[in-house]
Amino acid sequence: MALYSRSGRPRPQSGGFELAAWYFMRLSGVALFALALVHFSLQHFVFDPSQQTSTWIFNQRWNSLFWRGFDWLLLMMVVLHGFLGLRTVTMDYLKGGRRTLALATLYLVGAVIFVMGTIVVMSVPLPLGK
Amino acid sequence: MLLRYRGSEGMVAWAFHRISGIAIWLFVLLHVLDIYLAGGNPNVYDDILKFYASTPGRIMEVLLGAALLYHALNGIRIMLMDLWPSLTAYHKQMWYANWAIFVGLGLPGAFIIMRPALGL
Amino acid sequence: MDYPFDAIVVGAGGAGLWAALELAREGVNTAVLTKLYPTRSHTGTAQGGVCAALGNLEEDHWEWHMFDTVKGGDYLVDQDAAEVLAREAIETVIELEHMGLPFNRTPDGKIDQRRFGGHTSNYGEAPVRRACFAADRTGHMILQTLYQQCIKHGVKFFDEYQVVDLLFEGGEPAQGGRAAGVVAYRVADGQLHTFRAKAVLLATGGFGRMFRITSNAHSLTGDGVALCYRHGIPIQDMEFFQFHPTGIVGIGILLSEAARGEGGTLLNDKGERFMSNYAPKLMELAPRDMVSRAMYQEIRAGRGIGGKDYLYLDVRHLGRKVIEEKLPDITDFARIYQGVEPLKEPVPVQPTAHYAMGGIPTNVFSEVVRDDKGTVVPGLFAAGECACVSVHGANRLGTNSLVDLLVFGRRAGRQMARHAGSVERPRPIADAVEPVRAELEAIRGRQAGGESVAVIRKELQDVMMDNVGVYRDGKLLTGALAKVRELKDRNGAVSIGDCGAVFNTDLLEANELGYLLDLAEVMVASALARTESRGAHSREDFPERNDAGWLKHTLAYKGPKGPTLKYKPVSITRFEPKPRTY
Amino acid sequence: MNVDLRILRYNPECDPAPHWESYQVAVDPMDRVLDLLIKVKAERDGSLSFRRSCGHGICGSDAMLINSRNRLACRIRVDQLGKKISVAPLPGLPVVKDLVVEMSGFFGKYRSVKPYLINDQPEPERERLQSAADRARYDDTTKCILCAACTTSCPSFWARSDYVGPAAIVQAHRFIFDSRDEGAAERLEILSDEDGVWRCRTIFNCVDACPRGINITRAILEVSSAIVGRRG
Ligand SMILES: Cc1cc2nc3c(=O)[nH]c(=O)nc-3n(C[C@H](O)[C@H](O)[C@H](O)COP(=O)(O)OP(=O)(O)OC[C@H]3O[C@@H](n4cnc5c(N)ncnc54)[C@H](O)[C@@H]3O)c2cc1C
Ligand code: HEM
Ligand code: SF4
Ligand code: F3S
Ligand code: FES
Repeated sequence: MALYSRSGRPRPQSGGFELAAWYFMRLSGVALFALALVHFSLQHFVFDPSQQTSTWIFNQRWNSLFWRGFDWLLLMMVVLHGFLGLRTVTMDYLKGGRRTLALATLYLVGAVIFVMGTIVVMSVPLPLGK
Repeated sequence: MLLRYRGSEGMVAWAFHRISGIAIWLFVLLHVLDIYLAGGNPNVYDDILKFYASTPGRIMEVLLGAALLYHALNGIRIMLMDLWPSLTAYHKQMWYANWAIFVGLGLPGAFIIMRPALGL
Repeated sequence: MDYPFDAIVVGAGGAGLWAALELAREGVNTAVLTKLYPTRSHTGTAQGGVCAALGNLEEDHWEWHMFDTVKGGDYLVDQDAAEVLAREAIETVIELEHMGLPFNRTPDGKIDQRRFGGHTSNYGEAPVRRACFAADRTGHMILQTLYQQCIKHGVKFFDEYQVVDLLFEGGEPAQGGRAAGVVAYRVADGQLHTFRAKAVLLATGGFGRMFRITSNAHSLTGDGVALCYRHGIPIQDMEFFQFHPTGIVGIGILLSEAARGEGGTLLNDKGERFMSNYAPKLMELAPRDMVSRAMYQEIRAGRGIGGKDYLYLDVRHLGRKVIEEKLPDITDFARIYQGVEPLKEPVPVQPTAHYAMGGIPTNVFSEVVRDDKGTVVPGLFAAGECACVSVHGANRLGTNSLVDLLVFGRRAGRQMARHAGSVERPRPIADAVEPVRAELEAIRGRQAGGESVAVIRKELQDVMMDNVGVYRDGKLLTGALAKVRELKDRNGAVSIGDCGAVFNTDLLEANELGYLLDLAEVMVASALARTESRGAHSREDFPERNDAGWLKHTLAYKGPKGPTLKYKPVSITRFEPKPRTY
Repeated sequence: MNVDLRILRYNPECDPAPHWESYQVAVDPMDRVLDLLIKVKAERDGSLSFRRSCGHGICGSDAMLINSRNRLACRIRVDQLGKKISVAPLPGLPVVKDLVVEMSGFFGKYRSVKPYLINDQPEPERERLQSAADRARYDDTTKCILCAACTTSCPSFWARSDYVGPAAIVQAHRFIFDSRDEGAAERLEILSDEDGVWRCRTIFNCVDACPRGINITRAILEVSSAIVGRRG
């Protein structure tokens, strides 16, 4: 396909990525609406921050596969949704080299966060039955 | 430019959405770090927790909740318009409806979070 | 710079764009020069519709359309041209639909049609639905559609290039010279460029800006017409200028005849439909010259609203649905510019200077002719409001201007393509830009504090409005002629406040004022000479039409001391002149 | 009545940067901002440059930033603005001089969406038929006068001047939803690229700015829905 459209405006190759991103922002938004709001309510209205020590987290809060799965799903959605969102923001306000740099940092941070979060959720032993 | 142009509801809605999105993202960074510590170094985590439970910490959580709630509601508003473009005619009404829900849910929520700090 | 092309179109209104489109289709290397972005052309403001005897809603024939055109023009119309107009109206409107123009539709999906002033069935029997329309933005849609097609066909545009001189090869036109191109001033940076071509079309629109109250755009200053005049080409029928009955009081913004076409009525201070006294059969849908005169009579008789100089246009009875679906823009105008809510109140209106029937004389192939014998200026073409074929005679019917653009714009393009294929491209002319450069530099270089463009323009507009309006007489016209000449003298000392090169609109306005003054002088002189009343030219000292003495076109040549007037006969093929009643 | 009219002046031939000038102008409340500009040019400073033509909101020449919003100068009255009026060129486009901005980029984007009917079928003898309902489908977007008020009011466009912008999408919409047109696929393809419809963040400044009252955001979302519907 021509790099330039009929007249004037340069045509970046799309490859459908923008469509996918737009779509995914919406889907993950719906998912987050449930996940993030439930998570926040649980942490603040059902329990109180003062009781959420690390012991409590491992023994009570994450003492079930369901809640671990739930929080991991949340993490994944947040990282993807937030990452795509920040990508838009970055592309809006930065140009050229600074954009590339910022995006690279963003991807890196996104990956690190995802890995760190996953390690926590997965690696802490389930104190099942204790 | 943003400050020179007098946008109406739609522009404010968008600015808040963007700001809240970035704010939540920043908190998520923090939150993942602290949870990671809960696995790796529980003692440090428990110290951080003290901050969360303190009054400034609780104010931060209220703000976080507000950002999340606003972003969630406005996200729904946007998606409704995406699905039914004719709803754009009512975008301002939908935004005000968001604020009604925001206040309706947010005030009691903020109260619950702040209750320990207020000594109630 | 010197740009070689095969064809040049000056003006990107309806007429220019269609010509350019034909040229592009024929593969002729064409440039369109326009002092505005094409979509800003005044064609876009036309509201009501474009007539073609499609007969989609009731019986209609092009012969009826031709008859109405001839009668509407008070028999000064050249009937061979009117026949071309009425016949080709049909195919051009259909072609526009094929190009994508979003006409309103009838229930069975055809182009919808509405009534319009002076358009009748069976040679004057009753109003007929002939005007094809797209809500009340027909001109907007025509302009957009033609521009779109030009883009599709890759037409080359030079936007914001103001043409300031015409070039000829082999002498001036009167010596048999042929058109060789134009000189254009690039508004963005003040550079002068020459454009050479085998065929040049002038489609620069009207010049209503010489009047105080007008429906015309600020840019309508008659550039093309005045340039022809300055090069010795006569200007035809300038005494005929149409006043549209329903302009917004004080500022002249038009409320289209479509309002009356849909059933709106005109009321005087007593609430009477006074048109019943002037045109009992067609009432408000009589031709514009008659309605405007009727309004003046009512106002003079003290029946203007509150004794003042305006009357009411009433559309309240049409109901919200018709008003909002078929007349949305003009209701909007009344709201914004007058603060009146047409759904609830009648709208105050007064006649507004609207349309130039006269202009550059052409034949039915849109070729410019330079004398009473029809001698063609080779390579020079004109179409649209600046041209005079003449299909409008002494008074144009509503919608017929758009038809004129389509039919004769298309013909111009086709004829230009033929012409361009048969001759060599003119050679570069040495120092072609010098005369006009000197002219512009003279204005630019004058000491500040001379005469002001705005003041002279204002005085011109006042005298033209007050003395050369709907009604004229010898005394008013003589006074006007003296005043216009005085203004021309003073214009020689005009100075401007901007001496820069970039987007110097001050300089361009001074340049345009010169055109307006030339044309005003021609208009007044032509009107003073014509001692009869015909169509839009109403002499109170000569209230009757005089076919024996005046069934002829005026040709005004530039002379050393103002215009020299000559005359040429009217072409009459089918319809002998008859008294004009409606 | 008198108003305080501030104009952001800039003459590239002598000013290093744009600067505000203040003019006290005697006006009638029904005067439009264009009348004030013409008055200032006639009586105060002939070098003031601005575009204008029709004088009644149809040609799209005189869109500018008036009291911090994009408006047509010939369509906004003094009594709608108050005693303090500020006028500046359209935001986000290069300024040529005073209130005149460079429009070629804007028109380039317009041209990029194939703003013309595409239909290669043989033409019928008479008009193509179209039902009133099919005609109504795209009525709103046929009103556009390409004044650029919308595109230059859009924060997404300020941020990324490559964004094709609401005006071009409106023009594409006018054809995509015309039952006689067959070029929808090509246009949707063009508009689904990186600088296409996805850059719209439903901010609605464009709708507020549009002098023709077009529901632009609706048109944009209808186009993005069409893309989603076609691919997804
Ligand atoms: C308010 C209004 C409503 C109308 N409604 C109707 C209607 O309903 N039906 C109807 O039939 N008629 C109507 N008319 C009349 C009709 O619209 C005009 O007569 C017609 O549009 C003129 O078209 P044109 O192509 O000749 O010129 P325009 O559309 O006026 O275009 C002139 C072009 O010439 C260019 N130009 C001028 N001077 C120069 C120069 N020196 N150098 C370069 N370019 C130049 C301009 O930039 C412009 O592109 C209406 C007129 C008005 C004012
Ligand atoms: C709670 C439910 C949520 C919903 C319903 C939601 C919905 C949306 C939607 C629909 C968009 C796209 C907006 C547009 O295209 O204009 C969006 C953007 C965004 N979201 Fe969310 N979101 C949610 C939670 C989150 C969370 C938890 C974060 C933080 C990690 C976040 C960060 C962002 C960011 C940064 C953007 C980009 C903003 C912009 O481009 O202006 N969102 N959100
Ligand atoms: S959509 Fe409205 S604001 Fe945008 S260019 Fe068209 S008319 Fe102007
Ligand atoms: S202002 Fe811009 S973001 Fe979309 S709704 Fe309008 S184009
Ligand atoms: S001058 Fe034409 S839109 Fe304002």
